[in-house]
Amino acid sequence: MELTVFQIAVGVRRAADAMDRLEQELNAADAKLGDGDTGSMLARVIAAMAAAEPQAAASVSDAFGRLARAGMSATGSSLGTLFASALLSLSKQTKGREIQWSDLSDLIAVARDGMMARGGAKLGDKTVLDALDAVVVAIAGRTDAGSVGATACEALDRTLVEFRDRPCRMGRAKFFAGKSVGLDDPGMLACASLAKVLASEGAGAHYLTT
Amino acid sequence: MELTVFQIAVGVRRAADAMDRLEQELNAADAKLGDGDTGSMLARVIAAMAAAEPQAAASVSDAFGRLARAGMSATGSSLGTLFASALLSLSKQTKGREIQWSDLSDLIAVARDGMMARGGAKLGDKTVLDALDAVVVAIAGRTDAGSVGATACEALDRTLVEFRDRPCRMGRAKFFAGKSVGLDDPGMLACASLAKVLASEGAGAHYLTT
Amino acid sequence: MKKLINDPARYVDESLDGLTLAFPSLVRDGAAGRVVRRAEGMTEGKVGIASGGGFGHLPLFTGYVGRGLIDTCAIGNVFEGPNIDSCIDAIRLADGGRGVLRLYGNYGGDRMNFDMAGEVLEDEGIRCTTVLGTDDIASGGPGEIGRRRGVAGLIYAYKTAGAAAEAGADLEEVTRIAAKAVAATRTIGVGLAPCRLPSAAKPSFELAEDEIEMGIGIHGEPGIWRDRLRPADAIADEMVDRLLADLPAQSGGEASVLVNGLGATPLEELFILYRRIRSRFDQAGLTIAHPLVGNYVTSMEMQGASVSLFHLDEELKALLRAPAECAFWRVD
Amino acid sequence: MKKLINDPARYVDESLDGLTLAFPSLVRDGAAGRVVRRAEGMTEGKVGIASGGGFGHLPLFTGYVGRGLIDTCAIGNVFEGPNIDSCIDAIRLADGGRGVLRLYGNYGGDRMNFDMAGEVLEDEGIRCTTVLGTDDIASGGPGEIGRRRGVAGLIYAYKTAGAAAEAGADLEEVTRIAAKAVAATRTIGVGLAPCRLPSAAKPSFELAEDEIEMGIGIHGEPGIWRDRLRPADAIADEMVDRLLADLPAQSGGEASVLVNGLGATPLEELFILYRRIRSRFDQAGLTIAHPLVGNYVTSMEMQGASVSLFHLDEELKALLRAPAECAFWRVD
Ligand SMILES: Nc1ncnc2c1ncn2[C@@H]1O[C@H](COP(=O)(O)OP(=O)(O)O)[C@@H](O)[C@H]1O
Ligand SMILES: Nc1ncnc2c1ncn2[C@@H]1O[C@H](COP(=O)(O)OP(=O)(O)O)[C@@H](O)[C@H]1O
Ligand SMILES: [Mg+2]
Ligand SMILES: [Mg+2]
Ligand SMILES: [Mg+2]
Ligand SMILES: [Mg+2]
Repeated sequence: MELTVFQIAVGVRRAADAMDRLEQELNAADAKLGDGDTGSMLARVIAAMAAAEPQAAASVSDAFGRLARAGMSATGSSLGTLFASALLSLSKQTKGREIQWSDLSDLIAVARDGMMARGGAKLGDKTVLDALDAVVVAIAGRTDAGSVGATACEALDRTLVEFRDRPCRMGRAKFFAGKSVGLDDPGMLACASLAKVLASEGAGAHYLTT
Repeated sequence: MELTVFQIAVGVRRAADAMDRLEQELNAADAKLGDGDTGSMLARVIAAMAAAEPQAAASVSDAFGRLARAGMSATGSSLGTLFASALLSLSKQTKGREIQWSDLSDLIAVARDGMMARGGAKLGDKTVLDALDAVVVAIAGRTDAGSVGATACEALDRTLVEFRDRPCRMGRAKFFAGKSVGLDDPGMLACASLAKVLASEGAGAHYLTT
Repeated sequence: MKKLINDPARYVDESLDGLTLAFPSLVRDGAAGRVVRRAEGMTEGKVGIASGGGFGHLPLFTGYVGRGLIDTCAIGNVFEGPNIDSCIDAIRLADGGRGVLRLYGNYGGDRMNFDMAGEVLEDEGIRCTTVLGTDDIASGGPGEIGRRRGVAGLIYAYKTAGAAAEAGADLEEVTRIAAKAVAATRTIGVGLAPCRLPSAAKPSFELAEDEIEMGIGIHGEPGIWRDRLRPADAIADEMVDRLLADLPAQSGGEASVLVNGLGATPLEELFILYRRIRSRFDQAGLTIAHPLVGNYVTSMEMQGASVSLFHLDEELKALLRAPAECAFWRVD
Repeated sequence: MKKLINDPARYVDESLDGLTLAFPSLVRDGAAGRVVRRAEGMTEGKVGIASGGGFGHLPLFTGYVGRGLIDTCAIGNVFEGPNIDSCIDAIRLADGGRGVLRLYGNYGGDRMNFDMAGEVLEDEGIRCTTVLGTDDIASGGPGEIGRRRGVAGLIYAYKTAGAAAEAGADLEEVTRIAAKAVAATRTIGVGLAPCRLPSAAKPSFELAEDEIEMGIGIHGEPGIWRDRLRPADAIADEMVDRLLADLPAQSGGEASVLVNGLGATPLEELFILYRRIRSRFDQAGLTIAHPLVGNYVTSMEMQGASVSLFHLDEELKALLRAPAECAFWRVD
């Protein structure tokens, strides 16, 4: 099953709408460990991505490229920058070719490695990387949007639980890693929450026409 | 009946002790109209007066002089300065002579006029002056401490009520005189509260020996 | 409301100790240590400027002791005028043989003590004049300017009278300049949250979580209205309107503006205000020279801001531009 | 928690507009207007210093753009690093042909964006070096200094590296000085009350009415302990003890100290702290040169203070003393 520009655009619009609800929740999660801005940052970044009109992109690569550039303009925060650089990696990897949902695991794996190189975190540090890594593993071999979405969500929820009682070893929370035990990492939480939004059932077309 | 150094000293000590209780109440009254410091200022001023050892004064004039100087050192606030200048007036008026309780009305009248000249307020402006003026009238002709105290207290309570619904025309409250309607002037309130303390029954000597 | 303090009774003295340790150009003097003067002492042959007032407004008053500004400062307790002895000391220490201008805000306690000090010093032959800061337009109508409170705009009188004194003007001239500067200054404040006196159990006033007070005084004295918080631009607009409705006769189309933080309001917000204020004055055809934005006159941790307009003519402008240097302000 | 703002989305840009209107020595530049540079432009032949970071710390970062200090500043949103385009612009605008030092605080987002900007600019032939502020001793043990956060002490690196650049030093030398200054700086903060991000519904952290947090970061990052408020002297003592327990190898018995307000703490309290800190350092045999007391690096309306020690040798002392001038600080 092909991954389309339309699907990407619907996903971005859905995520943008969902940030209304998620913004303060993610801020609150970050406030306990960091500086309390994860939610407001993502709300702004995803709004900028939606405004970049991914639906008008000529290709999947172009769509990812638009999102990456919009994200990079909208923030210099840790998570936002890493997200944007991951999208840039997806854009580069998909240049000049059609993409199947079954390719997604490998594509995200490469993006994940780029984020590690850029940000200096390792797997196990309790960051957004562990969330992405779980997704890479879970969706390997899945060929359609529905099962990719479902397995990714399931993997993310499991990963949140798995890491909850471990200490954060990167980002602002690293300094008092002990305090992060028992708390969700805001970057991982953002991944899980947004994955649920993207995977949610229902027609998407109206998002782009209204 | 003579007004003695001992009586003055007991009165000061009693007032100083009472400020524990009155401080925040007078601050709160001033906070509604002014800058909220009447109580803390008086607590400090009266403590300084007690520390000036009025009981060791050679004469009533000397006792008033000690209190005036202590007050003047302890503050530059409106009310404190006026109080101290009144005490200085009492000291000057009583120089070289014995004082009867029956002299007090005339003495305070002169002090009151000095305060008017110094501060520029008039009778009726709803300030400490109106409180003192009521005392002057009420204690005229009273010859002993007991009846001076009782009539002063009664006059002060009556004056508070009488002025409550009138506007403050002097001091910090003057700018928004309307807001002072319904509220007691902190200077008048301080007078009334302290007069009650001074007039209260009971042995006073232990104040000076403990 | 938390404070980084030890004992309320030692608040003023400990703070003055820290101030003078941090700025060696300032020293404590006077019998009770409640005068701050220039470390190098008074310049012989210069007219002196003595100021003072209650504590809790740093950098006012003591922070403006310096070259081209004021010479001495008498310091009271928090929000209480300086006592008479400190006033006497401040005037004496500001005496360089050519008389002393007493330049301070219009508050009852301060006036009584500076007046009494002057009476005491007449016998010593120190000539004194007085100019009172009366810039707060919220504290009296245009017809009763002499009754108004003195607030942040006082620093303009410091600056211009200080420049005149530094340039060798005599007491009459320095006094004239100070009076002219006060007459050319208008201020309005807005409060968002109160401060607390170190000795008080409660804040100096109360405002609901979404309430502000227009026209508040720098000691928390009541203002013009209390109402819901509104956007910064709407607040700026009202302050500008009030200032423009109260132009002094001598307004010549050019002014310095001071957007002053009351203590706890961050610079970020003062600049947001300034941006709007500036554009409103531009629209009104008022040229802004020498804008000042920052915490110049505070009320401890009070949250809010004031806006002052100092209407300039060529004389005041030259004096405002003259070199000056103190711990918290410098022009050169 | 009330704020004098309009729209959280316009907070940074409106504030920068006001800042540059109030200080004509500063201008906005860069594609998104998120660079502040010196109005007169970059000096040809001088090594450039580009800094930057999240907004909400005024006068840091933009306020230190000026002669003998930094040249450009990339500005992010509140508590977010500057984006890559602003970093690119800031570096380009700081290029006077002899290379650019990137000098900023050690935060993940800032690093990634300044790094990526450098990679982009390599092709343009602009040589870049990097020095990161890592002065917050609460954010890592003495063995992992490179992991520490950069806080108020960054201004010492600005001052000394800026003086070296102004004096004509080459990129290696300016970089060496900046790294030496960072290695000689130690800071510890204490928080009394939080700030609130303009876009956030709640304050950045919560403290009970009688609670303080030792070691808090300038974005409200968690510190070392939370406990009951104690007297200023006890707080000062603990901060001094922690700073003295973390002396850099090169400490030579002389230091500058910065007692910095985090935003809502009044100067009165900073001086009370300074008084005690100064006497503790005196007792410890540490000579204090050039003390700084005031709001140098803030967190909007956060209440609290930080204490920085900048350990001096003759070289750093001379650079600290060199003339410098910006909107909020000046030495001459
Ligand atoms: N170096 C890093 N590598 C990977 N993830 C990181 C890194 N730094 C931060 N993160 C992720 O970003 C999240 C914080 O995001 P955000 O609040 O936007 O950043 P900031 O710390 O700049 O305010 C963390 O919860 C973590 O998941
Ligand atoms: N000029 C004046 N004449 C007479 N009484 C005055 C005058 N000014 C103030 N007062 C009295 O002083 C009281 C306020 O005292 P206080 O709070 O100590 O002074 P401050 O206004 O200096 O803080 C007022 O309630 C009023 O009774
Ligand atoms: Mg964050
Ligand atoms: Mg009062
Ligand atoms: Mg007072
Ligand atoms: Mg952030």
